[in-house]
Amino acid sequence: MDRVDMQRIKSGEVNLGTSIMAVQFEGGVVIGADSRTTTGSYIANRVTDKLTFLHDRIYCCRSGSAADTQAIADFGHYYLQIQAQALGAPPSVPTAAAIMERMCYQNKDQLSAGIIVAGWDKQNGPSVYNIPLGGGLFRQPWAIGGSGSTYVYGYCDATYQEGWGRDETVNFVKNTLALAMSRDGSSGGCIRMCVITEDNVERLFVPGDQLPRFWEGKEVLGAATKKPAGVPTAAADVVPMAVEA
Amino acid sequence: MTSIGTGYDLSASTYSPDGRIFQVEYANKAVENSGTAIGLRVKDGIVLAVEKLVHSKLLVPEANRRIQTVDRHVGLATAGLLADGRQLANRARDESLNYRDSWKQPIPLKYLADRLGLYVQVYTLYSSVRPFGISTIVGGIDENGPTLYVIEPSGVFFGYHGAAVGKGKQLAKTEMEKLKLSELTTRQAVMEAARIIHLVHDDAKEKDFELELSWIGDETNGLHLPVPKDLFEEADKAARAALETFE
Amino acid sequence: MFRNTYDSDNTVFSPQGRLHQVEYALEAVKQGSAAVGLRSKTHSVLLALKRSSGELASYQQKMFRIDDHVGIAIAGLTSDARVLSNFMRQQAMSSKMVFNRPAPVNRLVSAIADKAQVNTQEYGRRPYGVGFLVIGLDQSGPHLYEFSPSGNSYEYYAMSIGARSQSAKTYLEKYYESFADCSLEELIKHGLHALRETLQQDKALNVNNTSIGILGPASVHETGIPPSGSFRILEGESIQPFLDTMVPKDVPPPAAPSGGAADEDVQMQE
Amino acid sequence: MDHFPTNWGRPRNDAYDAYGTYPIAQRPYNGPKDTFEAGVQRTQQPIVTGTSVLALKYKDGIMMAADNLASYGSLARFKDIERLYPVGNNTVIGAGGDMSDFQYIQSLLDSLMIEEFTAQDGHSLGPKEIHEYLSQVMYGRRSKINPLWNSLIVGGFKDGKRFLAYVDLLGTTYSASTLATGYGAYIAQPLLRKAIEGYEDVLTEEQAEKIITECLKVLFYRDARSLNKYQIATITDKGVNVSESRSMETTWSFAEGIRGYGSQTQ
Repeated sequence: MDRVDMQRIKSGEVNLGTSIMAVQFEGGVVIGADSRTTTGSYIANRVTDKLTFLHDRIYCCRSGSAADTQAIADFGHYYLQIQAQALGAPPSVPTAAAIMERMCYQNKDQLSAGIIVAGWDKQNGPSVYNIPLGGGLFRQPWAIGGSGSTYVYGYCDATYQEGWGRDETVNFVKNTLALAMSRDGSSGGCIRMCVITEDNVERLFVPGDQLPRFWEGKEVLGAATKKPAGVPTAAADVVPMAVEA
Repeated sequence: MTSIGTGYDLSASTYSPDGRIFQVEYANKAVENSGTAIGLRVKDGIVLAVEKLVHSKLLVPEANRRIQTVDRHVGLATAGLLADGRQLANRARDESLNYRDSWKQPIPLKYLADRLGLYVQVYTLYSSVRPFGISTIVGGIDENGPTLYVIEPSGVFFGYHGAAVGKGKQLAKTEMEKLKLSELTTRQAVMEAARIIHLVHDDAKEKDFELELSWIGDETNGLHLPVPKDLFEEADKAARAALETFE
Repeated sequence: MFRNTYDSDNTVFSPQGRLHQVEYALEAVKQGSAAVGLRSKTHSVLLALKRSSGELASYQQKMFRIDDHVGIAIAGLTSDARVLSNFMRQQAMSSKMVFNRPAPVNRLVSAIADKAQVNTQEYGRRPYGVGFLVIGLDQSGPHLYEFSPSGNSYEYYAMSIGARSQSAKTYLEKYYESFADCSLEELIKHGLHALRETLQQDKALNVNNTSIGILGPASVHETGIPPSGSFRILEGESIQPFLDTMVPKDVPPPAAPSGGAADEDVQMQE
Repeated sequence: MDHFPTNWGRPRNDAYDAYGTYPIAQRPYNGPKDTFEAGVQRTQQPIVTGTSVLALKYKDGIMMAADNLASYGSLARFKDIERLYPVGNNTVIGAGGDMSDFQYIQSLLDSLMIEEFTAQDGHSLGPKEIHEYLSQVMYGRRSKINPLWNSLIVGGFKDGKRFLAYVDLLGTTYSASTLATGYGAYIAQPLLRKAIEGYEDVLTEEQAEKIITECLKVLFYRDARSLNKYQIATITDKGVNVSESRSMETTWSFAEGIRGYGSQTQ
């Protein structure tokens, strides 16, 4: 029998070209994701849920191959159920992240998966772990991932501050994802968020037509800056760039 | 024991007509013939102590340890067949390392005791093996604080504040019940453990013995370590003195 | 046929919690000729009595080199000893390969003890029928261990195993406190004296029936030994100077009758 | 040794991706084309990577340094990772290359040290033993065509002796009184050699620290995957000490008056 050409299958795979994010705050974590799933440039699903349940207070955000990350999340969910049974207590976020990392690392040649694990547990409170492509476990106060994230590192660096409460954190996640989605063709649709605290997991949803809007060219800036036609530009308006003092 | 010679006691895979597994009960005999081991779980730590019977004066003191280390934060003491104790300790080390590899965390004591209980139980099922001839005390500090378990030859395990196995079990338990264990510091518990071991040792019947002590607590940075020499000697001396007033 | 109901195999506890098969295996060790081990602050030595099955046969091998820093003397089933000593050699080599470190001696001994324990708990295998005295030199100085088929191992200042080893033990217990500061020659002399205690009435130690294993710097009677003092086995004429140091016993042993029955040696059935 | 871990163990091809700006996962393959490519199992490539590690011998022991950056292609993705890892009380390993593989090596060594601890027999693994072990692991993995994509420096001090040695993804090992991995092998190593060789037994900790920070500074100026945030480790008879993260002073003011690229003056 002919062998299956894995490379060919992989290249036609459904990918979560994605913007995902998780941020910890005093009482919990906020995780968020866009809702676009693509095969090449075709949007296979415009309302995807990339925020995946691992245990009662532990979720992950998935980016990369949909099939790979779903399989990893399913295994993670399974292991954590066993772990919870064996210990008679809810598993901790670092153990959840460790088991997800182990799968990503040990099968790095077969998988394309970038996962953020976040949640709340008794020992550590809120925490966020980033597992990039190929494995490795990195704890961070905030983490972003997926193809869209590369466009918003600067925004996050400039904006994030320690000591935020729930609402400020939700806003940060919402704005960051909106910015990423607006610049990354592989991200888009709606924003889904979860606020995970000791008490509960609260789902938040921002429809695709109500996303925060930022500078998008003249349409937003309006006609106000438009100069009347035929009037030559006043030389006095133009300030030459200061090159030296 | 009435069923000796009836043939129902020759294999771990055989029940007697009244539903007992005699091989497991005989394994307990091996435990009862051996030097006493105790474990104390106190406010901020764990102390393990062993009455190590010295069968020859040619033995190098302190070289032949009977308390073993399973992981940084876990100690293990057995009473019974020494070689079985080593075997189970090796298994415990494997369990502990496996847990660490999977979860990147130190193994919780309850989980370790559970795994060891399962392992020991398997040896009570088949005629091709015999049960473990040991009772095992595992103690350590995990995220729930100091924890102490005893695993018996049948595979059952219980958590304890104060545990004793081996020859002097009863007397040791009586002594431990007099203590307010949850109020003691680990340092105080070392003194008590030494005293109890000296107390349960039967000078008249037994050969010489060597006291062995280990502890886990804030003073050891959460590591399972032998009790340092100065404290050991202090505890040993106090125990001997207490023994004289006791008698 | 059996001595009692509970001694047919090693997966059976007696009602007293004893393992008869294991105890019988310990008896197999006593069938072998004696070996003695001692240690000082600087040296560890082994001495053993070799048997020969007849005038036309060579003497048995009682000592094995495991590594530069470890040697053993055996009593009991020689073929079991060969299996276990090969295992020790592999462990020692693996320590050198993986860590570039001579294997810690206690771990080598524990490794075979753990191996032997399995044979006391599972059906279908008998316990090993051999005991070892192991000497070693590592970071923590010279050592002497005893390994036995029960899966136990202990560290001693001095020890003896094999036939009539109790007599040697009695000697060692009398003098062991002085061993620590002994010179190598004195240590060997004590060893020979202890070994002599295990002889039958009509026998004496000679260059043919005695082996000496040494770890530590060279003796005045040795040449060509590297300063590291790696393990070597002395046999034949090279042990004469050591035999000469022995103090005759109060009662001189009677001359050995010629053509006496050869010692039987315990061997595995074919 | 190439500065880009991606290219380690591969022939160099400057025609493609000369500046390493592709996301690493899409980095062009620089090796020869293999007609039977589809039938050949491809091995991994480094993804999240660390750059240089520097190490030297000085009077009291060993000093090592590495910055806190883990890059993702040209993206400076993690700015707070530690690439100097203490193993026991006498050894530090420093790693460049793939950080997930480095974390795996850390867990290997953790298990090993726990095994050693549980023996409780007074024997412990020192830098010499750990280096030998790592070289066996690295060589073993490269022989399975599945290397751990790192270059490692093992520094230590035990029984009054300094130890400093290198091992990489191929299992290559060597030892010298100064060592550097990655870009540091080109830029820092000559500086280190000049400053250290012959003075190993007289240099004080202060002098050594000055030399090593100077080298880090040059690397920060010239290595596009470096960060001005780093740690220094010392291993001496007092044990292991890995410093807090710190940053060094850099000089830029001279650039203010520079005009154009040739004859331009304003």
